[in-house]
Amino acid sequence: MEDLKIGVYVCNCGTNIAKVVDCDATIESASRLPGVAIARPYKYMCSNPGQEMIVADIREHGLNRVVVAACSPRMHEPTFRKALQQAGVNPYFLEMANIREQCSWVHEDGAVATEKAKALVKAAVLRVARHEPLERRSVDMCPDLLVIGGGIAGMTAALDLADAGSKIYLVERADHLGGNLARVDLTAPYLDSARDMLTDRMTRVVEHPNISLLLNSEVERLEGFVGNFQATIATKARNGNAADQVATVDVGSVVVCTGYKEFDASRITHYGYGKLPNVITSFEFEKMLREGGVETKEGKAPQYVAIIHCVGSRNLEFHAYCSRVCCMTALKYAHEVKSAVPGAYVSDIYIDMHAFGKGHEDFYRRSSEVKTLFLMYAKDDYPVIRRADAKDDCEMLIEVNESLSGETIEIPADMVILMVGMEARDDWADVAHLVNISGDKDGWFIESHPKLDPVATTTDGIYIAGACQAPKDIPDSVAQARAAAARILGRIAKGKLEIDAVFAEVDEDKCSGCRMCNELCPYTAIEFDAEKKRSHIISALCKACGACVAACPSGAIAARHFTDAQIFAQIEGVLA
Amino acid sequence: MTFEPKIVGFLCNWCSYTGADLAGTSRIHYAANVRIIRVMCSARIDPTFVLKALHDGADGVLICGCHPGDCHYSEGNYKMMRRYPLLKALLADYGIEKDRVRLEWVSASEGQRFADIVNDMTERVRALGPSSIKTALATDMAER
Amino acid sequence: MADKKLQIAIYWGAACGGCDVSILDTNEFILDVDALCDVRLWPLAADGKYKDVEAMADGELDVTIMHGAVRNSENEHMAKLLRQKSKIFVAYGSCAYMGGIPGLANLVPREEIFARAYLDNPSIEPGNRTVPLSETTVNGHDLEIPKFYDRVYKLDQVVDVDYYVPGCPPQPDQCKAAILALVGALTGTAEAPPKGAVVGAFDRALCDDCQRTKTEKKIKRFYRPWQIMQDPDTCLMEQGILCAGSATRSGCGVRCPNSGIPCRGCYGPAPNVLDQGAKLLSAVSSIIDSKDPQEIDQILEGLPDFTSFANRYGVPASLLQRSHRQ
Amino acid sequence: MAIRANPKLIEELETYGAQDVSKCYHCGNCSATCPFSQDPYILPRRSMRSLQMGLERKLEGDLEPWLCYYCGECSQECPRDAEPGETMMSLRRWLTSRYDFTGISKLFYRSWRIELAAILLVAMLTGLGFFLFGLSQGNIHHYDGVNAFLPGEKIHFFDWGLAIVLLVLLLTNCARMWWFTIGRDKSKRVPLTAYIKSAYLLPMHFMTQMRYAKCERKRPWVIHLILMLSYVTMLILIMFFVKRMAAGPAIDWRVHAFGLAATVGLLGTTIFAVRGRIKKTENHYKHSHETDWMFLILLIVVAGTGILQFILHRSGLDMAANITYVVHLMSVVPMLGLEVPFSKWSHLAYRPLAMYFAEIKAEAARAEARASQGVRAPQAA
Amino acid sequence: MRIGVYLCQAGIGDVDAVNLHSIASYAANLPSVEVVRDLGLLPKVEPDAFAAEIRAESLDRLVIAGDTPGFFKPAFTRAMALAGEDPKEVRLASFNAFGASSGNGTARAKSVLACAALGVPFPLAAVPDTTAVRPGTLIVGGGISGIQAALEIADAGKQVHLVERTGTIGGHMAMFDKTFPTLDCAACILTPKMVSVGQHEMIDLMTYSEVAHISGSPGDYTIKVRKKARRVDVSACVACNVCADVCPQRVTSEFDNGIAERKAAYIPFPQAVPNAYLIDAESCTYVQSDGAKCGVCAKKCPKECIDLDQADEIVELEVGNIILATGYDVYDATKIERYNYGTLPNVLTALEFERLTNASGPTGGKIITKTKRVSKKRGEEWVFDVDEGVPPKSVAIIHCVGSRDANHNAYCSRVCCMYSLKFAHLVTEKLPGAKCYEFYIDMRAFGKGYEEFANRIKAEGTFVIRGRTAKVFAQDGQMMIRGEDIISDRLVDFPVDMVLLSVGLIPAHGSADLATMLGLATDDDGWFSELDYNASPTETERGGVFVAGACQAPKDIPDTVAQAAAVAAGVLKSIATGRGLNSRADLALSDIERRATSLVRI
Repeated sequence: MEDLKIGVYVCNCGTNIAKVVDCDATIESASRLPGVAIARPYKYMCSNPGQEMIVADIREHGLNRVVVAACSPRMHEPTFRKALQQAGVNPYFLEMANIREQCSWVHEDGAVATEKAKALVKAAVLRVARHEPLERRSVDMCPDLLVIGGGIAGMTAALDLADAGSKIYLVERADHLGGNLARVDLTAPYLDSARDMLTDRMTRVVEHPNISLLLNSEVERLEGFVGNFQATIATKARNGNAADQVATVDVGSVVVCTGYKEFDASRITHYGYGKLPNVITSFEFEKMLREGGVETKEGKAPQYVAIIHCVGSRNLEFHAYCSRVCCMTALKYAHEVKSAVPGAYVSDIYIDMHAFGKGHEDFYRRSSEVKTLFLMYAKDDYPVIRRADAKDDCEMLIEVNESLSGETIEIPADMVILMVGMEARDDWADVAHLVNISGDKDGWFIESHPKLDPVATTTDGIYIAGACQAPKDIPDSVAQARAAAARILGRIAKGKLEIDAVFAEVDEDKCSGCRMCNELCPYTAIEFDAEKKRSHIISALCKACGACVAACPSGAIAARHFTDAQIFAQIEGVLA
Repeated sequence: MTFEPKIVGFLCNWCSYTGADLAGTSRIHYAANVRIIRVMCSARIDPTFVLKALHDGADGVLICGCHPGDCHYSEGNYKMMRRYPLLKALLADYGIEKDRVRLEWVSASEGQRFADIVNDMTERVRALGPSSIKTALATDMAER
Repeated sequence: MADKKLQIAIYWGAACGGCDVSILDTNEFILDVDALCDVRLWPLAADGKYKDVEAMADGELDVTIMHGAVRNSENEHMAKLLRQKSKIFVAYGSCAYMGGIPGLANLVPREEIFARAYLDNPSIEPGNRTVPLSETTVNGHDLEIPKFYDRVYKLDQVVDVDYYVPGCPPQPDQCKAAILALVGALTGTAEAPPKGAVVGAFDRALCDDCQRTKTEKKIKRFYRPWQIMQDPDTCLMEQGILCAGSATRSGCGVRCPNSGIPCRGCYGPAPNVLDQGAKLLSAVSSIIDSKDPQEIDQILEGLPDFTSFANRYGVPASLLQRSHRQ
Repeated sequence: MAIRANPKLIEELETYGAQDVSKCYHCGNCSATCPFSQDPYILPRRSMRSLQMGLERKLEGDLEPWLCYYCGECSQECPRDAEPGETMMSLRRWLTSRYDFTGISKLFYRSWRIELAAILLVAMLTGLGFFLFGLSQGNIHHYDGVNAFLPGEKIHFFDWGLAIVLLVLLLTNCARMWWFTIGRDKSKRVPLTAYIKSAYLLPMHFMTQMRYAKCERKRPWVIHLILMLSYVTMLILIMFFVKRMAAGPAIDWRVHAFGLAATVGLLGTTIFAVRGRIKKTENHYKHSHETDWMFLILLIVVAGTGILQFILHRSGLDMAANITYVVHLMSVVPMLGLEVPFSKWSHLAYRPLAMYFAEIKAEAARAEARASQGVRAPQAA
Repeated sequence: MRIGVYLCQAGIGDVDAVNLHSIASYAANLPSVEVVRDLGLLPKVEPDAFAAEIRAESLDRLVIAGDTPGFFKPAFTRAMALAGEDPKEVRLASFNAFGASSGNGTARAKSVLACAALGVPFPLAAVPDTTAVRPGTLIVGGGISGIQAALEIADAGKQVHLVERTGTIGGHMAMFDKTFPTLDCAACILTPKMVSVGQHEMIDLMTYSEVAHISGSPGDYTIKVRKKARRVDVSACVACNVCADVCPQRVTSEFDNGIAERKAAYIPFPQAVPNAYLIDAESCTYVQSDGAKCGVCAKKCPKECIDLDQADEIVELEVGNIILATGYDVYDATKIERYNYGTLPNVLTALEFERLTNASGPTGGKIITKTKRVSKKRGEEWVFDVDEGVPPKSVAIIHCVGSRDANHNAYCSRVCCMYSLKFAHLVTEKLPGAKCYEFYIDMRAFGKGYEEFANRIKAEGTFVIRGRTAKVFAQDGQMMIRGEDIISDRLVDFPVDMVLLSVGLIPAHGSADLATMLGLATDDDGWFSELDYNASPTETERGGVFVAGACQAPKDIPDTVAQAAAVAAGVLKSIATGRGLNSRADLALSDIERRATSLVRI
């Protein structure tokens, strides 16, 4: 190894630093540190002349490490790294000492601040001496995409990327596209045709040259990592005799759009679903709407129709969460009942009316205007449905502890529509395992960050869209699907997948395969090689948090740019 | 002359270091006793660092991370949260006063809080007096 | 082979003698050693006097194998003396290497140890308040016994050590391997290990050799080995039994975990690890399966003596070395 | 025990003017805005709720509608334009029809045509009667006041007869109101002392309408008070001083001063109201039921013809005065005979009664609370 | 095939936008159309009667056309079923769903109707031609939505011009303390993103700038951006605060929503990006006196980077796509007199409270009430004084302030319930003894983890009262609140020390101008209209123009981030292929007819 030649630069930042910190004294002390070849002050290191000074010194004096004592590295670390690079020195041979935000601006006493600045500079000098040259790397990014689920979210994600030129494998378990939306007649709140919307998408998907549509198919296995997945897809044979087809395809990213399933209404016994013939679920009512058959099982037009919200949602017994779409759908039914059966009376039994989106409140108001009777019940205080007596002019009576009046009310009903909530699909855990992501307690897939990144997951290259992440209405599903598409497009556009130079590595000669670290990585970047009995970090997935590094009991994992040696040096430095 | 303790601060890059920067940009004055070492996440803070700092003569060690739930890496700070009680127990067994090592959650908007913590910690450590570890170990070696 | 036999000494400091036994446990191999070497000092096997050693020329001994920690002035004196007389000085066994079990005493001050041993012990005759002093006068004679130090030192905190052989005790195979390596180096038949090397152990942690099945780890509760029915094929840690294997050098042959006893770390930390206890702490606490501080505390109640477990063999070798209670 | 909801009631109420009640989403804004809202009478949201759900029996027993003076603050602040004020108004109309056992009131409220026909019929009959009497006994060219068509004592007989019929109708309605609001609820025992203790409230509220004064804006109260006082003044004058009123040609200022003042009061306030209803100047003028118009028009005609015949007579235009007088009576009779027992006018009885009943119920509740110690009487939060 | 066309109006869209008469005669001339009837506004359709008509006319397809005809569809579907025809053959021709509300409304309505009669989904037929697209993208608005979109595009290596009106990016989110429902710190999430934007080589950040003019066509827009005179050289400024120190002019801080002051020379907040100061011309003595007075900041600036005479500058950009991410303003609470905002000192709006409770806000995150201060210069004023202010013992939070109210904004602002719950949490957390009341109408906790959050807040002891507060008033010097507690069936009337108004969201000021510049439709409330509510929530009728975030309708942060990322998909797709769609608004009736006819086989 060549001799250390460290250049130390202390920025005055006008007077921002110099007013409090004695920059000359700091320089003087720095110049006596081991390996320091040059120590200089400058008025504004971040200015062009300041940067040029570093470049010139590197060229002239052969500096191989640089310490800049100035503002927060969050401000100008990239600036100075660029300067090093320009001078032909690895940009990671830079260390900054934050003597402005964490020194001159927060301390009044010049002597004390100067001592601290000296210590910080010493720490930086000792640390930089242990820096290693790092290079950003890149891995190939396969532009092709696997979409799991052919509902509205899946089709949307597929179409966006297919239009941009990627090859898409759209895998759908059923024999048709459309998912749950295919069961819907009209969409709230503008009562547009769901069928037209789907026909539009389906036609595009089927006809798109870049989309390979795999119906009756399931993904059996997914291997590899971001940019380089291999997916094994099994397609069921059309007729019983033929064998299932299994194909393996290479894809760079995966979008999981497996959607939801409806809550099983018979689980709530109060509603008599399955026993009372005219208690039906929202999807059964949709079918009536599609087929023009809004009538009771006896074939009569219902005079009284009741709609019960939050069936399986927002309660302690089943699901605590709100299913987000049922309120608007229920309001839609109020209108639709009135249209299909003029003169019918509609009661809408709800907890809170979630009419939050664009046009929703207006739609709610319109439902009121057509004299829908809204009755409020409290969470977990289920209405009870019973058969009416012979003298009553209705089939059923619903008893509600009505919150807005404080009365216990009996509502006549000939037909009751249960607004069944959304549930994670039964096999969510299998899907999660398949693509190496996780689900929350309700089985909804967990996004990488609810605000920073609601479409990505902690496994890089795997995205989630639509209701499999949490209950969602159509526009939100579409937006999320397109957001996933955008992220993938962005990566494809670059061709290669850039990997940050800073990540953690396992030294296989030290790893004992204890697997302490395996569960710690939120990004599932740590793989365990069962044959070698060693853990291994997929650098493309590593985000460099260092959790595994600290936890490795045998010191086999090193964090690039944050090695133990570097931090120990820093500790020694600041304590000097 | 009053005793000026030397405290090593390990701060996570995303919340606490940013919070400390905010204290700076907001010109909040606080004690100069904490010298900050930046790590990407509080999960990177190996208990060895704390022992090493004490061994090397630190009078106190301050660890700061994002508030629980706020971690840039989802759950890194929980790892620190789990290590801390065990580390405290270990330090107690080694006879280290409990105020010498402290874990705090500081968000990127809590410049004032950071300053308050530093001041408070400085005062507490000052009250404890200098850490004897480094000198004691040196004495151990010199005269038995 | 040179005509001259190798001159060796085996001596002990604060030790239990198990290390001596481990050398004997090499069975017939000891005869080969005898054939090759002159054992100049080995209190366990042969008589020997201080003055014999003192009489030796500096470097007269080819190898001194010293086990046991440095607890008192005699230990130190002899360590220094033997070092002076030896070409190669080997710290043998966990006590010499890291302080070992005697090193645990570093967590309490000397006064407390004395109080416990000579004053508060239930087996002490009532009224007997005799505490040993290093210098005393009996019947007009000045008597001197070795001075009991404030703390325990590992060997290299007192003298320069060339090689280390870890283990409590070192396994006979490893002992053999270490002796062979030394002999090889001294006779020029093999390359000498670099100074400061740990011989007779491997570079990876114990889990590497442990046959128990390991999967991803999450701990909801810690158990003492006797508290649960163990699954003999699953990693002890995963069953909630604190095991130091992942933070301990391999070389022992995984004897403890193989018999259902968790590793206590006698082979010392993995290479490049500064503090074995801290590392074990970091690993074990990281895999606790909770995000709730109270629950974490509750889970940690299952580890009431973590410090002495994690540093069982190495308090003097840990970063803090001893209690700093004022 | 669950109460059966009747989703159809809301449709019935539409004909009484409650067009917008279904829009209410129960934010509670109105109740907290209402100056009269006070536990246990929370106006007007609870009534809105009962109406939406069609809790007929409960609504019948409610005093709330009568405790509302329609200042309109609620409607103005209503975020859904559900017109709570107008709903209360409609409920008053509905209650009026409920209290009325004859069913006439219901007919009137639900069909303005029937009401108009009834008014016209009574007017025509009155006119015809006078005409026939006049033809046989009187002289159209000579104004003789009360004696022009009927002998004075006979017209008084007619007056009093009408008054008794009215009183009987009104009293039976009031009794029904009592039954619905107090009597029917067997669970609550009301001690007789409560009735006596609170009796003073009846005349007090009747005369002062002091409750109305609690509205934030005082003008509606002033207008209403003037109208009411004018009306009562006129009633007293007619009932007791009709001879001196009608005599002439000199002006008996001791009587006429009151008469003129009352006329000015009546005309002024009714014209203000008509103008207001056309221009929708006040909250409570924004919605006008047909019965409101008929009532106002009748009142204006009554007052207008009254003063006109006075002026004509004093000007010596006796024939014109006589004709005007007939027209006057043609409007007075339907007004008193139809409006008072069957329509809007009846509220002059119901409102003070409601306040009286409210106090009785409160008193009863307090008594009950005292009886069962430890249970506290309902109090405002 | 025999088709019946029925015109029905639901009265939602702009009724005058289309000529129904002309549409009816157009429909009559469409192939196979046998019956055309105008049923008028809100028709009462009796399925039985209609079934008879269907039978009589032997119709086998019905087209219901008009504004939001879906309202009537179930009746027609039922009629078809009763008549024994295929109920699926009821086709909707929704004029306003497909942009027939403005300009060429009648022609658009006809094309929608034609598609329905042919049985072809309109979006499938109405696909504009593609056109070449420039690689650059303009993003208007530097809030979280603009930042997210910018990063998505720039990270793909494509040029972005981010234009922000104020001196820093960050938008409203930068003002927040915590974000619901995870209660993570807004700055922790946002500032790294802001820094990334500031340092990104593919992002040309133009703060303190406004879009002055837009011309061109899809894929090739020319933008004139007015870079307002910042008077501080951004690249040179090191944010040393000297200018602000010496500046004599104090004005209220916009960033702190008026609860604190700033100087005329200022930085919006310490973590601003770019991290540079600016001079507010409105309040600068030098600028206002035409250079006659003051100017001290320029003299004192150690970097000499202040040019008080700097003038606005117009910069021209050429871009292919435009993303509107202009966000929102909050409703002016003074318009609601009964809450006495502006007269009672401790009635605060949501944003004021955000700053009050923010750890980096004027009180350092301490929740205190205002203190009266009397000075000669400014008379009596109420200010937050950290030393003298006392924490409130009770805090009432009023939901739906200016929202869900026909007298103000009829729409729901979507975020208030959740942020109100967050406030309640912050109050109970920071002031353990204080009582906290939430007055709500419907608790709209609809998102992932929201309901659980609402449950938690209740468990923490906040009194959650269903009923909107009617008024806030002062009685004998004590602030009082009056409302109805509907669930407990009683009126509540009690003293509180602080009232927080959960003000609703309104379109950002100036967004109407942008809409005009771009010929973009807005809804009745002023939010930008998306191309298709369900299918294309981020595109617009104008090719190459996208909407992201709250400027399309109120949205919370997760939804905004998702939508902002979604916008990037449209942009990146067009840049990747070099071709983008033209405006659907420009499609002619004949084009759509032709394409629809060719698609009939579907």
